[in-house]
Amino acid sequence: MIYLDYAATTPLDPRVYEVMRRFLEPGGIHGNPASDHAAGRAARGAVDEARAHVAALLGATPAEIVFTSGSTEANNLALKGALEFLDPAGRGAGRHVVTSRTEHKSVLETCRHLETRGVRVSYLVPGVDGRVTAQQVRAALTPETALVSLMWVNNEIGTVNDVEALAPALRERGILFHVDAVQAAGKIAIDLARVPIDLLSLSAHKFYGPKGVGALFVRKKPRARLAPQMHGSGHEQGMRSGTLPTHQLAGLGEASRLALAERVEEDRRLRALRERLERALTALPDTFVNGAGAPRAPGILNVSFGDVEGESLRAGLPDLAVSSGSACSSATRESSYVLRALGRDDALAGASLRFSLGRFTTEAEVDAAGAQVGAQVLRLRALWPAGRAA
Amino acid sequence: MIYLDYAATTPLDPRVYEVMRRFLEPGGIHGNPASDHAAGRAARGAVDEARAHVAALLGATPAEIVFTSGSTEANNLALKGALEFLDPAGRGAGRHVVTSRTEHKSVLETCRHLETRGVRVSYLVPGVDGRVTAQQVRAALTPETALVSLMWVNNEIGTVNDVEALAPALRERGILFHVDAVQAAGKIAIDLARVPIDLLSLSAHKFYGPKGVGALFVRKKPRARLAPQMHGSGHEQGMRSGTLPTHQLAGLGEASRLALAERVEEDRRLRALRERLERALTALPDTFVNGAGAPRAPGILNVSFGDVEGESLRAGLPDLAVSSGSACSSATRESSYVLRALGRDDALAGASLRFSLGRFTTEAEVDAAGAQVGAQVLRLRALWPAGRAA
Amino acid sequence: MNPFGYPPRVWQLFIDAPRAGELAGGLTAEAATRANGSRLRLQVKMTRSRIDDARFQAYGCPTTIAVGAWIAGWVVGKELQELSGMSMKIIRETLEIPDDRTHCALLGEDLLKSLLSLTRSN
Amino acid sequence: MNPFGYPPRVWQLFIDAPRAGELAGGLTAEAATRANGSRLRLQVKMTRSRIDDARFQAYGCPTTIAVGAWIAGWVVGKELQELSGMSMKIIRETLEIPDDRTHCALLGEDLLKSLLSLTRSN
Ligand SMILES: Cc1ncc(COP(=O)(O)O)c(C=O)c1O
Ligand SMILES: Cc1ncc(COP(=O)(O)O)c(C=O)c1O
Repeated sequence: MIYLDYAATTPLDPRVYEVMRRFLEPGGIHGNPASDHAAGRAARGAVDEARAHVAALLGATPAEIVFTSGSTEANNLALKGALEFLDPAGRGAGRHVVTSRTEHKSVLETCRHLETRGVRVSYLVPGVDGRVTAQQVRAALTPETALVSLMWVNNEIGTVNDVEALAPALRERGILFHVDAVQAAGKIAIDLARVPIDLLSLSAHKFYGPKGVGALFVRKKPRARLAPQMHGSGHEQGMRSGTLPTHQLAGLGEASRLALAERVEEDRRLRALRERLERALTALPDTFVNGAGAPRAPGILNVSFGDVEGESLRAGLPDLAVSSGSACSSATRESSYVLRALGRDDALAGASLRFSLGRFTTEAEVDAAGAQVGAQVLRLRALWPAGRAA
Repeated sequence: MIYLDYAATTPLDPRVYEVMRRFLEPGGIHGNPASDHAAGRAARGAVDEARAHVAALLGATPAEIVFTSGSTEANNLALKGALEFLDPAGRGAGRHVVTSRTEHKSVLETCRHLETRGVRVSYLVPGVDGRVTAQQVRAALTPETALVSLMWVNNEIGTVNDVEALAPALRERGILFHVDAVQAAGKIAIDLARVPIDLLSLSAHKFYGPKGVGALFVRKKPRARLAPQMHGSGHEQGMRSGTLPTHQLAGLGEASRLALAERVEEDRRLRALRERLERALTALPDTFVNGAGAPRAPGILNVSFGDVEGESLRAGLPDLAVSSGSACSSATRESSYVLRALGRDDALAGASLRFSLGRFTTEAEVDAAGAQVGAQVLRLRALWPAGRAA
Repeated sequence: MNPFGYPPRVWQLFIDAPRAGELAGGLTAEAATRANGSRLRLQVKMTRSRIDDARFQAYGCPTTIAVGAWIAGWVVGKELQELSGMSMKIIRETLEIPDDRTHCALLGEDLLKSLLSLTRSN
Repeated sequence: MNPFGYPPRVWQLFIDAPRAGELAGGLTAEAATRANGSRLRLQVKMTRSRIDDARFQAYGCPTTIAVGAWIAGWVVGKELQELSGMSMKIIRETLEIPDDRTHCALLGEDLLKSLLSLTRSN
């Protein structure tokens, strides 16, 4: 199997595995980081180290990192936590939130929930290049706007929203800015010491760390304030209770350390591989690269294939692990919003594949994938030579 | 170091580690269980298997298991989810919840949060044996009572609340019954096919599984209904979104399988070890076993030592990993509510140790622990021979 | 090699697509599903009322393609009058098509009906 | 062997507790902290105004015990007039006692004051 679905989840880096083992294998460090004895202190040391690595990846300070069970939780905590803090009795009635239609469901569904609590939400429509611009966001602001939530990198087509240009404008107006950086963290340069983003979500399993752990950056200066969404013993400065999973955090920490150390070199390598695959696929007639008109994160390539039916295309590539749209919503088979925004009709959007390349992708894999896709597209088109329109 | 803090967290069972490795090591099953390709399907199969094991441990069906990041989350989801479902606009204003003062903070703090939403909460006081009786709970019910939350086994002293006697009475009245079974799961027999509990929380790291994963049992017949507390792609039947962490779930599954297979034999072994330690410690004058007047789960032994100061006692046992009260609140150094309910004054409560024994505890460890504690208690008493009262 | 869990016969027919193609000078029947744009085309060569040879073309999901391939194979050697014996139900049973793909089997039945009506009008 | 992170001298004095015990026939000074019930007792033997020997007793946290042990050692060989030179501040600095344990060092200062006032009233 050729795995080109790194945007859905990545394999663990073997170096991350080595670090995690220290906390899992027989005789390993197994204490509860909250415990006040030698076993607990050893675990606590590992947690502190992990926190420092995550902070370094983002240009943040360790005290600004709140560990979560992943980005779904981080996004929930950011949005509900911020709105609830502003209005402890309810959930922020009368407030306004700006986001986009192409956010991940963990942002969109949380916004829907906020709407049931009386929050007004504006869902911006991306432009024909698949991006939401700073200008669009600024035009949507009202005096009631409390928070803007925008993803840094789109998970379906890899386009990069210019959150760095937007952040200062929101800071000036005292509006909280949350960024879903799940597809950006470890892949593009992030420096929160420089960019005034207030809240930022990431998830370890998108950059060679373990599944089920992530973090929310919560700025200290000026302090972004959140009401906790998980109540309990008061871990994570009271913002997120629950026993800290040492091995998971150590994995996230090591993944962060590696991503930071190797990002520039890996960026170059992945862009070259993606270009190679893009060349192979666009050699076929009637193929369209989605998001090509905008800056893209290095690993993602989303292509629509004319005159083939989507399900047969995917089924015809049993040896290729790729995604149609985002893995999280593959099950629902909804037509991708962002592809429709790019002007693809339903059939074409349905016949799109998201190839996402990563740390272990080789030239040989990319070439084999290109060949398999080419052969299958041609075979399916031959089954109906008249073309879809006929 | 002698680890006798199994109630705070357990080491991973080496067999659980072997199972988890399949998903972590290089070349392992790393797909996203939500992905629609071979890598995703392999992961999904492992998730299904884990779910079946957890269900078997509880006498439940797989569809009744909702995976969470641990019991703090499970408790939050049970309480907030149930109340919010009853009153989607707010959080259950006008409703009444019954719980006890000796619950874990993840229940107590969630109840405090519900109070800010207009829910009335009754916090029952345990009797002198440390338990809350079914009779007490029944007496606290009102026509507005929507839910009762009671722990099965107390984490500080190990006493077992008779939730099996209470459950049918609540079912009769149509009141939801949530049980925090974190210290019970895998340790005492649980058969939800027989006992009409509606919601039940457990956490893998308390029975030799990994930290950062747990489950909430949500009964199907009659169906307990919850509003999701983590919004997103709709995993876990819409009740809990977020990428499923395959290795964590597989670990929880294997831990459940082992606990079920070995429970009876382990119960016998642990009770014998605890009795041995109890004998050694009560050979010292002025020691009091907390919770001795009630049925106790096998591994927990909580002892108060007269005429010694608590911090010095713990500091004087640097080679012993034990807990003062629950690990989760060790940091806050609050005097234990349950010990005060048992009639211990603040000084005596402060000079209490919770020894919690587990699967890897040996006779030799228990004997060494007993000897170390005895020596330190005698040393500290000799430093102030007049006794605390003098 | 069938990671998506298609019924084995559907999978094999989708992958092999036997009798895919055109038959110059044959009779051409067509059927389509409005909702999702699936199409099947069957071309047959006959000697009197007996079908000697057949080819199919398809646009649609794997099950649609499998149904087209299966029908193209099944009709060969049949007398026209035998075609009406074939139904959505039999196609579903033969290829083990699940409930949510009933429409693909129906498309096959429609295709045979279309062929029959063509031969009648001829 | 100091997993709780006590300052090294505090830890060592807590573990060794040198000069713990009683001194029959000595002068006995006491000090206590109301809030948490910590107590220190110092017994000394003197030749005129010079302290020849000392023992301490303690009930309290490790820092309290360490302060008691340290004082019992420090006073030996001192003239009474030298005792007033010792203060909470010096005790804290010497044993590296952190802010949140200032009260333990204060207890030590109180103990010496108590001893001084005893010798004056004698
Ligand atoms: C952009 C984006 N946000 C959020 C998530 C959710 O993160 P997690 O899998 O950690 O719940 C994902 C992927 O699953 C994503 O691609
Ligand atoms: C009784 C009880 N409930 C809940 C919890 C919290 O579970 P978790 O550590 O999975 O958050 C604990 C222990 O931490 C506990 O002992």
